[in-house]
Amino acid sequence: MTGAMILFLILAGLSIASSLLVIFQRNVVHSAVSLVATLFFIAILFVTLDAPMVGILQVLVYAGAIMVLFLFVIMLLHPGVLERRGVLWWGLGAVGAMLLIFELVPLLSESSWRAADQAPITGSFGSPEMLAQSLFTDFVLPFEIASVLLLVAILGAVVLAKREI
Amino acid sequence: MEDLSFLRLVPLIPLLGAALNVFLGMRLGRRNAGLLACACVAIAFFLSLWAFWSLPAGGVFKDTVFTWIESDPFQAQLSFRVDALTAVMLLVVTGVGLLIHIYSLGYMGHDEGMVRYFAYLNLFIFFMLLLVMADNLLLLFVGWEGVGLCSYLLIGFWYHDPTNTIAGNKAFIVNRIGDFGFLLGVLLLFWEMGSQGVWTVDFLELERNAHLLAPGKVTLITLLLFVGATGKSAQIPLYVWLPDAMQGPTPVSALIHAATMVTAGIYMTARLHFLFSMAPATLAVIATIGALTAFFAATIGVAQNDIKRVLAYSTVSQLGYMFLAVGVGAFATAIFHLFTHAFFKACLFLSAGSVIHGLQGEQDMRKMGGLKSYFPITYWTHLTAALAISGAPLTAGFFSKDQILWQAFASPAGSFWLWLLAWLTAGLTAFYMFRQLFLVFHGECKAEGHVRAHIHESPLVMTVPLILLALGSIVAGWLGPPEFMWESIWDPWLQPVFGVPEEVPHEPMIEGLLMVLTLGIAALGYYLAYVSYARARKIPEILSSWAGGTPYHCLLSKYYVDEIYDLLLVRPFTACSRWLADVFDLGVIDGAVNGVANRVKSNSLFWRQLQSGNVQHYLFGFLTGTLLILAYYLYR
Amino acid sequence: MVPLNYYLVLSAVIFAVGVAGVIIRRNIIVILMSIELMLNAVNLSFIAFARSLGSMEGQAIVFFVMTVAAAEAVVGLAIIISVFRHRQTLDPQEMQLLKW
Amino acid sequence: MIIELCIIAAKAFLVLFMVLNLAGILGWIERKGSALIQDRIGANRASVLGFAGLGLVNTLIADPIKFLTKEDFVPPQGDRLLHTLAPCLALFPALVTFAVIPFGDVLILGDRVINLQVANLNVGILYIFAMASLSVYGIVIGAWASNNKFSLLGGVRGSAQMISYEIAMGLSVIGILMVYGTLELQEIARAQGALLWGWLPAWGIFLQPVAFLLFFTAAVAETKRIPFDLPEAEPEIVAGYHVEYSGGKFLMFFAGEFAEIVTAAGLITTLFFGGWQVPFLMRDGFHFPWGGSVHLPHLAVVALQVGAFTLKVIFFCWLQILLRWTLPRFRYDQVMRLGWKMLLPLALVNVMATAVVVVTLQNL
Repeated sequence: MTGAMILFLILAGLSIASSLLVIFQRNVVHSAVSLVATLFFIAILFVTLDAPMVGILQVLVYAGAIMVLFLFVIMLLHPGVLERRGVLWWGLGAVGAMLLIFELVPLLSESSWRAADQAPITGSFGSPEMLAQSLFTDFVLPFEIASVLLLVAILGAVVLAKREI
Repeated sequence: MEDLSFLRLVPLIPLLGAALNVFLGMRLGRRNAGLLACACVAIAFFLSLWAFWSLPAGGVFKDTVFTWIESDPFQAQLSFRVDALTAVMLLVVTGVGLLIHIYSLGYMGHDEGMVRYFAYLNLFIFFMLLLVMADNLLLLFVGWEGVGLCSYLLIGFWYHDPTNTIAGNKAFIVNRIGDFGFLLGVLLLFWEMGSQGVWTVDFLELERNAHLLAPGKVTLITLLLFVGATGKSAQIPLYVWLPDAMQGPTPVSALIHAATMVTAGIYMTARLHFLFSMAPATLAVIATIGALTAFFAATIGVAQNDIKRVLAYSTVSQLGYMFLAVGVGAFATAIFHLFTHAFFKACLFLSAGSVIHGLQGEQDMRKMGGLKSYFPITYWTHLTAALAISGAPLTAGFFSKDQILWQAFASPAGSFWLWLLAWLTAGLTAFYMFRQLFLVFHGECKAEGHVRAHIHESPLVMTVPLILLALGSIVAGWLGPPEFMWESIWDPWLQPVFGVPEEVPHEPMIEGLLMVLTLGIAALGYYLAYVSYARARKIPEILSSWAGGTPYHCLLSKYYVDEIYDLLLVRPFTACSRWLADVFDLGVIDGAVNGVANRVKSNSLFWRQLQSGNVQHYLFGFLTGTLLILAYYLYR
Repeated sequence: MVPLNYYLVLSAVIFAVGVAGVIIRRNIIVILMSIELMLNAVNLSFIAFARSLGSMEGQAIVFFVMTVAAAEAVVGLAIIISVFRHRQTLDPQEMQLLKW
Repeated sequence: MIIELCIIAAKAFLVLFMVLNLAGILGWIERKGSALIQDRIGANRASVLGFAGLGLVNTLIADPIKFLTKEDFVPPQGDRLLHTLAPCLALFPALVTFAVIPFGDVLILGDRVINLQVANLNVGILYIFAMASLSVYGIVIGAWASNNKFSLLGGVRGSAQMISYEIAMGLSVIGILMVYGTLELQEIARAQGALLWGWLPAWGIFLQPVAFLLFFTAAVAETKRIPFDLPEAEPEIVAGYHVEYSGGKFLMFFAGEFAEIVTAAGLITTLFFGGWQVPFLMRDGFHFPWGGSVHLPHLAVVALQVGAFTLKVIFFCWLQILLRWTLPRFRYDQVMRLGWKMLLPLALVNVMATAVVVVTLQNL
């Protein structure tokens, strides 16, 4: 049991627990807060995997912007009624998810890869410079397309949500 | 054989004119559209003249545009060719066509659809040129169908009147019957040639390899081709469309249904003369049908009252003459009559048109009369053309018709009976032409008052073409006189195409005698017409009530041929179609389609329940599929 | 020294939780959140692979996934707002006009 | 190893101590300052031995006691868990942000080199933005958990305002990043020790004046203080998101706000005013551009640097308080318009212009 392993297990437990909270809490705001926690834990997992830049972006973009938007919408709509819950679908969803886990886990663990940090890396792995290098050379076209996608999303959101344009 | 790349311009310029008129005509205005069409035909005419003048005796010009169909080993070129025969046809089509275009400027000047009219007319010239300049049978067929289309469009030009569109339909459908035979002939020829290892439709190649065909096959092929010719050139039994085609504008009748298109059948047989010469049985059939048609149509023409219908039956009759000439193997003579006929028949139609124009659309001859003083120029041109068609000495018809009669009598394929029919027809021709002349221009004017007030001679733009055509009706014949008068330049000109004709023994005595006999019967016809219609007006009434009026009504009703066709062909066919439409189509075909559709629908009604509109159901389906795929990977 | 498998299994578990959320919940906002959970699970395996292979490409792809997730969330929430405005509900089972 | 951890713990303690105390002091300064501006005495009861100037000490102790002994009230229809969580979420980001702000150059003790910064992250400035973006949760969750329409309105206003100004703030910093070519704040601070044309310190304010204005505006907006205090705007929505808070929880919101002021001041100092740099002070003493030089011992240099940093931070704290009592409050639509239609386009233009200049200079 190394320190890294302990850290991983703690983070894994926390993120699974908080993700379960996301789906099992009847209150939407509680779900959202749990999701923020999950995202935060996953961001820390990113940092432990030598991806500090992506981890920071995870907090900045996901937790800091997207989830705030969710909360904003929840507060804006302020749905008073708690959701109804169907037993049938609850059971189907649970069984389906369990089956998915039981099928995915053997598939993922019988593979030949073993250690997550086996590849030799330089100290700057995962730094902003490295990520930028990758984004602005190999992925420059997807990068530009992503910017267009965001623009379209902004326009679409304005058109959809505004009462009168 | 020489390459001459401007040849393609001859048909293409009228096509361009048609396209311009279709797309821009409304903006150009009616007058400019007409002038544009005339200019296009004029250019085509001068190009044809140039080709004609530069064509050496026996020479052939050729212009290959591109390879149209390529299917190894078969190749069809889109190419034009001009030889002596085509040159003559070119001049007829573009020359007469030009005059009629100019005439139309006046005749159609007040018509709403003038732009459309000139577009059609130019399109017709294009297809006709395609037909006569085609280098192979397929291209000829394209032109053949194209002129049929234009004929249909122009017969039904005033489409507001249902009778016109019905007449157009009739022309088109009757032509389809002929075209079907023609197409079968072409395909059979192609197939038979191909089975001999020669995959071609090119005229030159066909001529070179015609000897490979078995005689029986040739007879069949030529008979089928002749079926096409009877359709297009209005011979028994398919002549019925031509009189109805008179519903179109008169210049159209002159151009398409007298001077050019209807002669396509003659042209085709002349173009394929090498095949027809190989099939004496077919030639006998052609000669018989030609002579019968000539006589038969002339008898109908005697009793008609519509000024244009008389001319229409006259056309059928004259076409019969041409086929008679073809049938006795005298192709050059047939083309000669075609040539002269183009002038005087166009002239007759146009002067009739001039009268109709002046009388504001009146076509019934019984309501005319005494128009000589109102229409001085029209009268004289009509008289000239009538003399020419009747075979008055030294006019065009005199020479060409005489030659046909002589060939029918003297050529090896000819016989006395053929000559007799043709001779009687000559008399009838003179009779009905002068009957028309006297009814229209002599006697008292029987037009209604308000019409009479507006009678006027046609403008220059119409009379000048009339005068030119009248001149042609006289001069055109001087090219090919009988041997004993002066030397013909017609036969030597066409000799390279048709080859040296079989030697018909020249017997000036008999020839002269026949000529005198012909002139005699023509004079008799003239005299009878004069007596009946210019002096004693009783005779027609006596004749028409003779034998209880049966013969007269029989003639007036065109021997009831339309009614017979209707009873024998149209009604059974319609009944059959009706049964197919009402019982077979609705019950079997629609039943099958509807049955399949109903089965699909009832199935869909069940399965579409799956599409509940609930996103979560879909997602669950998605999840199930994913699980199954994963399970496959896990447990395979 | 955490084996790559551990990260992948963790990713699979979080993904399955997201799937369960999408099917179980009757609130369309939570369903959207569950989708974000799934995206994050996938991101986690991308990052783990990137570390394991020593290649930056996995991280670059995560960057794009985040972009797409942001766009998706924005448009999705806008749609939710306009649906709620018309139908006063967030229950996806009541939004089923688009059916046979 | 133990020593390393101790040093880090010591640095963290020092920073937290400074920040929290400064926050407390600022509470008193604000009262006295507002009184000065409004021509009244203000906070005159907490004097020590009749000397009002020492009320500062008094307030530092008395205020927390007062807050903590008050009733902790949770609205009956509210969400108890989230109601408690919210103030923590408000305070936490403000405190951890200071971790990456350098308050001095390296301190050399024997052969041990101590970087005067709690944590040196290579994503430094992004870390600050990430934490700042989390601070919005305190407002939003607190507002929602209170189950009060005024607090809900405040929460909605606050979340929209903070997200909007975060964008302008982030974009205005891009210029600085391009000029100095790094995300690490310590590197940025060091780079500002250079001299332009031999005499002008290469501070951010000189290189990026527009960015400074934008950043300062956005930072004030992020702290939700007048003229941007729409989330709490007393005349309209009573006290906005913390209308239902009292006692210790309110103290946390209160302290969080002042901690944010300190953090903002620290950031402004670091990015635009040289951080711990004293003009012309090198590691071995002063080197003046006009030729003279004064040699100083290492400890003196470090002391000067830390002192300069503290002074600058206090100055910007004071400036923010001055602003709060000088300017009137915006209307909400004006806030949004300023953020989206003024700051954001200006920041974009600034980024473009900076990029052009940087590329041009590189190619010279």
